[in-house]
Amino acid sequence: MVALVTGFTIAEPAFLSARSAVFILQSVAITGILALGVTATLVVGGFDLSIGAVATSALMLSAYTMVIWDLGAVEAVVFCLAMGALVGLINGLLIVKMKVPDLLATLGMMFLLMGLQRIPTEGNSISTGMSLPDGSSATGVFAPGFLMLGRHRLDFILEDLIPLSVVFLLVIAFLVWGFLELTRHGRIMYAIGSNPNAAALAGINVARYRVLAYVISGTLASFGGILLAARLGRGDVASGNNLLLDAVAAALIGFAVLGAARPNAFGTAIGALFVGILLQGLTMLNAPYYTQDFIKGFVLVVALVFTFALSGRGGRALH
Amino acid sequence: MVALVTGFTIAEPAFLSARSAVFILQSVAITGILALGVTATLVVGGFDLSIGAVATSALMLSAYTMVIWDLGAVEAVVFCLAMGALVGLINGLLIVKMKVPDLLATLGMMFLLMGLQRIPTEGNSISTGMSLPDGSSATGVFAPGFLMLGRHRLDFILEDLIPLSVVFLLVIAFLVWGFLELTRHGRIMYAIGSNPNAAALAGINVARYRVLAYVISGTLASFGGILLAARLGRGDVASGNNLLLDAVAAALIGFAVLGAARPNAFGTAIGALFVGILLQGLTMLNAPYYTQDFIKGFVLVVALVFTFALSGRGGRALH
Amino acid sequence: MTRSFARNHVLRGINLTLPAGAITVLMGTNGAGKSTLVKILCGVQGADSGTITLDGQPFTPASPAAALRAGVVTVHQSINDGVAADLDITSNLLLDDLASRSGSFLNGRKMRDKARAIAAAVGLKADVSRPVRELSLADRQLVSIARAMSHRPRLLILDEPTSSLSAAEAGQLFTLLDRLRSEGVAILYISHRMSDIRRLADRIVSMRDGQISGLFEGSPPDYAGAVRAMLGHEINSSDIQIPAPGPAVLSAKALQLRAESRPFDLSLHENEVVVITGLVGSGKTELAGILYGLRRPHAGDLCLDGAPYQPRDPGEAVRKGVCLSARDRRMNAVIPDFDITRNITLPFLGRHSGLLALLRPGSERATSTRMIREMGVVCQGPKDSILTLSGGNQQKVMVARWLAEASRLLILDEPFQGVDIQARRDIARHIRASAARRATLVLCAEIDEALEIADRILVMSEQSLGAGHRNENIDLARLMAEVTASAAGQAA
Amino acid sequence: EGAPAPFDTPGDVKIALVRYLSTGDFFQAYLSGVEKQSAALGVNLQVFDSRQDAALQADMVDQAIALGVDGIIIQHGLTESMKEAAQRAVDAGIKVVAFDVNVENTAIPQVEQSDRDLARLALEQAIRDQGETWTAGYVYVPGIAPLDRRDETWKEFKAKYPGITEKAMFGTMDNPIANSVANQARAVLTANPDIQVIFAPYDEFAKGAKIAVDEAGMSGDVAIYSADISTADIALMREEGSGWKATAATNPAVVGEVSVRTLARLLAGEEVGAQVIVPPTLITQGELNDLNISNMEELGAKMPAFVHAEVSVSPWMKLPER
Ligand SMILES: Nc1ncnc2c1ncn2[C@@H]1O[C@H](COP(=O)(O)OP(=O)(O)OP(=O)(O)O)[C@@H](O)[C@H]1O
Ligand SMILES: Nc1ncnc2c1ncn2[C@@H]1O[C@H](COP(=O)(O)OP(=O)(O)OP(=O)(O)O)[C@@H](O)[C@H]1O
Ligand SMILES: [Mg+2]
Ligand SMILES: [Mg+2]
Repeated sequence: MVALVTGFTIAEPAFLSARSAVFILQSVAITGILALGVTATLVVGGFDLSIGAVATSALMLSAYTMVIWDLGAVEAVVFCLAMGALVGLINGLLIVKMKVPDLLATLGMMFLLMGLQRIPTEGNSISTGMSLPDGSSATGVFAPGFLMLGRHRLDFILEDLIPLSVVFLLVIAFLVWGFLELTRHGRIMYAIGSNPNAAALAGINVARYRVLAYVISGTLASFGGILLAARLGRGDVASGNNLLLDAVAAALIGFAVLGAARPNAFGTAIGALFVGILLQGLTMLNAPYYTQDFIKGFVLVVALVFTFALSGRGGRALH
Repeated sequence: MVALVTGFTIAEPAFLSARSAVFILQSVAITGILALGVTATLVVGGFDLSIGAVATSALMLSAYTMVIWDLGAVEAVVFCLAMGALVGLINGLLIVKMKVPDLLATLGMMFLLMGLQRIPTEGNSISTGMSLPDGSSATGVFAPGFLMLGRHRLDFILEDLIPLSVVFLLVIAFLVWGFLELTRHGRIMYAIGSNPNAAALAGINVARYRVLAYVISGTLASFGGILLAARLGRGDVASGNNLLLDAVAAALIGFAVLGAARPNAFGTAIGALFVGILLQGLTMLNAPYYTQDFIKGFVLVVALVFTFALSGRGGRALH
Repeated sequence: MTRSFARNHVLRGINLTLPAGAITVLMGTNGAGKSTLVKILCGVQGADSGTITLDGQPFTPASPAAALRAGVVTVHQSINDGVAADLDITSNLLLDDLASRSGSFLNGRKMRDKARAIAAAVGLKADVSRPVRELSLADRQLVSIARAMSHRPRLLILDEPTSSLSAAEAGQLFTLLDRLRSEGVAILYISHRMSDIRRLADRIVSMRDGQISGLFEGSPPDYAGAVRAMLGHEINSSDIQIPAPGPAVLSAKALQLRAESRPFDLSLHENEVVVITGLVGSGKTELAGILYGLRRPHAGDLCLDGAPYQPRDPGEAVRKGVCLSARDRRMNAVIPDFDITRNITLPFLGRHSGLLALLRPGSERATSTRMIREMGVVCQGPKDSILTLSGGNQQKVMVARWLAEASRLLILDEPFQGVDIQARRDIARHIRASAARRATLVLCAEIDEALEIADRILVMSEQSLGAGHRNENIDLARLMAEVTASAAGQAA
Repeated sequence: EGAPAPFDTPGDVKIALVRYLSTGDFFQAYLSGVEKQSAALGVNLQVFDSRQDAALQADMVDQAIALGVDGIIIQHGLTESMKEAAQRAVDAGIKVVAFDVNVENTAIPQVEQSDRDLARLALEQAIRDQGETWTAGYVYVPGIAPLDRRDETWKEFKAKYPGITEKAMFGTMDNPIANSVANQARAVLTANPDIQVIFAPYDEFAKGAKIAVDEAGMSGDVAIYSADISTADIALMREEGSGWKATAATNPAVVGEVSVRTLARLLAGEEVGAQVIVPPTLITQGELNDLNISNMEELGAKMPAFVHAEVSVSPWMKLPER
């Protein structure tokens, strides 16, 4: 990563500035938060494919709450987080109680949400003034407090330097890291990921912790969706297409960070940052979008080979 | 599934006709073939996220071969299959030799290919008459033999009834099924998926079979790409994400078919068919696309719950 | 108490009392229902009918956590159910503690201190911050035992705890059990090993076909009677007739397993069953690995039927007729998704397939029915899923896998792991009976077991082989001395 | 020679293109137009590609501001997310032009390809060919701004010509779009064999519809009208017996050129007005066949209206070579 930063700085001096660093953080804030959720499910040996859809559902729901029901920022945030937690709960119960394999359950949930989020508006984006089925037009607006979540910047050294979303990313990354590494709940979740049988026999309520992991993942995804909505200022149905893949990439790269060879929050944050730096640097160098994909893939593969082959650690297979 | 067919037939009598059945098969031919490849990797306990990108790369490569290099159908097919096999081989070696976890390796490969396939044409689609960097325009055309692969129809009872792509799907499904269920190699692959350690100690070359699974997956994905190219008649830049998701959905639904609770080719074919019937039926009934996603997800979840919860089989977790 | 799985009535009216301050040994044939009984006592499964009382109070544990809270602590039969391999030893030793404690934050130093104390109590020497993944099987077993011991249990249940421990560690375990007994803990000890039972038992309960078939108290309890009650008949004696060995199949010259170990020679003959015994960690499995192409020796040459033999991988070894039935069946042998037939035919699928590698189900079925009959596997049929078999029967299937086809050299690493006395005799008899046209090498840590099968016994210590003993009027004391002498040497 | 400041030293002028959409021929052609016109003017172009991530697109505007560019072209995006970012750029003294996105800012002229005109031209041709009474299939995915604008025109036409019955509406953005739409269209045609016209106001949709019509063996019975054009589309329209009758299109490369020229005029201090509209051209199957046009170059050569729009041109400007 140091090599990356140096390289880009030489090629484009503007790369290394406080503002540039903040851009990078801001651009990875949303994927980073989603990736931290995925990490929680990876830790208990699961996987959550529905996060992208949860985020876009939260985006639509918050817009619906404010624009069509004409409610405030607090309600919008509460509804979205509740929706995310509920989806996570359903995912968890499907997996734990109904014994549906994790990839299957969350894939189903993904399709379900992708459809569901468009039904209330018949596939239209939500924005102030849109016409409603009853012929009137929507009068609600995005609450300024809500928009601040995604747009407000704090003064820090430079004026207007640090966007709130970056603060959220850092706080959440720190919380998730602390939860997984420092509390007994986190340790128990790692034990479940490593050997669910042994964990159950040691008196751990495995089902409850697995559900918890999906609830965390769903809630964080919906929070990501809230930030997205706050930045867009409208319920745009097409946004958020790449969220899932980028979040998964970040979480998986996180595996490899520091030779941990296991899912971990610190690694995930670094993984998200890594992808962010790469893409920002390439953009500054005027690389067209397709070379960005190529280089992202290439660097990912090379990094992986270095981590896994050269460190000689097989790492556990993903589950 | 019987219920589905009956339901749609009542709502829309045109649903139940030989032609309707055939075009459902045709619409699932490409995802079905991809899904069969995924199944091969699922069987050895792996996963291939790169299939969508392999398919779109094959689409671009075949167009490049015929339109820009002005070569024939045979070369195009050979190049594409070789490319698919090569990508599968690299995936396999990354996973087996470099010990990179499967999801990670194939995710990296996916990004890499998504970029790579666009570099030669700088992100443009390929079609006859397109202008080349040297200023001339491309003179090659899609060979009629190549287009036939995606468009030709065989007479069977009715004239022009069965498209070649459907024949390919059926033949490939049958071959993959036979390979996995009836041959020694398939048996060995299931053993590896169930307990790779034990398989290795039984004298099986686990690495070789795992690589083989990825080669099969890559080759089938590239074949799917060939059919796509033949149907579209041009080298379309498109992301293969939806192909990936649909193929994965089909393969995962296949888990549940007949209560097998393990990856199997027959189930995968049924899974692909199921999704196809659902979507075609809904389209005929004029359901908007977002309800299709919703219903796809809903039916998936309900089917899964029935299979896993009610049959009482936990099924093995995905790995 | 009763319990059934579908139409298989596993427990058919069990009445059992476990007094405080005594070790009750539970003996029973494979599949008698011992592990099932344990699972009910510790809250993993429910009973279909019947009641349990603990200290006079009704006791129906709904979950393992509930059982633990009530003071019922269990070490399960399958070692891999005991540890989370990706976590460090500390977390593993405190796993149930983590589950039950209040408060959220971990205190790393305090945890490590506590873990060290627990580990020291059972003589586990590894650094507690190492991941369990890096530990040997024996040490993993010690981790689960240590965790159970740390609990001040009311009732301690041990399901075949010594199946992967050698004498030294087992001795340490026994001392600990003595102490708990004197503290008034009720102990239920399940084992197939006579030596354990002789050392520990205050009472012996025999179990057969899901029923208690005998209770033997008094000191010492009546072993012969207990075995008879367990089997329902007299045990047939194992008298070894040593045949004349045939030509050498495998010979090793100046084989050196590691740089620091002493080179040795080894020659294995047709029609001969050789047992290598020795402490855990003495290098038996390493030797097997070399013969089977899993690793290279440090130095030395191998010859198979007179030709140089340097297998690169197990595949090549099998092709050349060298087969290995690996120890630790759950990890290294059982294919959990397969039925019995498919588990048996796996290594020799080439024999059961014809044109285009197509399998011939008839041929597979014939082989598996033959092997099930010959090995006496207790099951409903060849299509049973392997996981529904009891441990001992799974083990029979794993051995049957390699006996199903002829081989030049058959290596069996701990083939009797978790197998009851009768089954052990059956397997041994079958191995001996089929040994004429190959060389057979058996690795086992238990001398009792060695005596039941061997023509010749070799002792391994510190990755090197000592002299051989013909299995005729063996001087047991000397043999034991050789085995433990090396332990002294190791300690020095 | 004679160029106003800052174009007397064009090498010092830096402009940025901030894109929302990039995958696909239209966007690629647009980019090439931007690149060619920038090169002709001799200015430095920096391309930011947000790949349909509206939040990122706003960041990229900030990034361009931080890089100290002189002008910014915003290509597509969402009003709500771009409004503030665009305002920040204007506040920083940067000239901004928006293409196909309304950023609600009087200082920012809008370049438009007039989606309503596109749809109107195609539908008028349909009325000319098919009369005022027909049954239609309509391909539409709501929530995508240009399609929504084209949809408005379709609704007007349905109101104006009550003889038009919409039998089915379908559409999807699942990639590859043509393939997914073809699957849907097959189902629709099976259920409604009486459909005479498919209105597919986006060439990927039209391509999918054409595949389905061919596969159903209905090319003689169903006429397709669309918007947008590419070399591959020309080939499809000219196929023997093709049902794809007409399309209305602006040349995306021309739109790109116009965007850059508009920005250049702003930088040179000229007045450009609030809206710069690039007029579309109707292209029919008959014209393509009569003029024997087989790719975009020939289309430009033989239908000059298509290759250059006399919009936003100042005398001092160099135009890209052709
Ligand atoms: N989940 C299950 N489903 C069906 N049958 C089962 C299941 N678990 C155990 N059994 C059956 O219950 C019987 C008793 O098994 P159990 O594991 O209790 O035997 P055991 O006495 O512990 O034998 P061993 O000495 O081999 O460990 C066996 O016949 C076994 O096949
Ligand atoms: N290649 C190696 N290098 C260093 N140490 C090794 C190597 N292979 C094994 N060991 C260690 O050497 C010891 C001997 O292992 P081995 O499994 O061969 O013993 P064993 O006599 O077969 O005992 P057991 O009764 O457990 O089978 C073990 O502690 C093992 O962890
Ligand atoms: Mg047992
Ligand atoms: Mg060993």
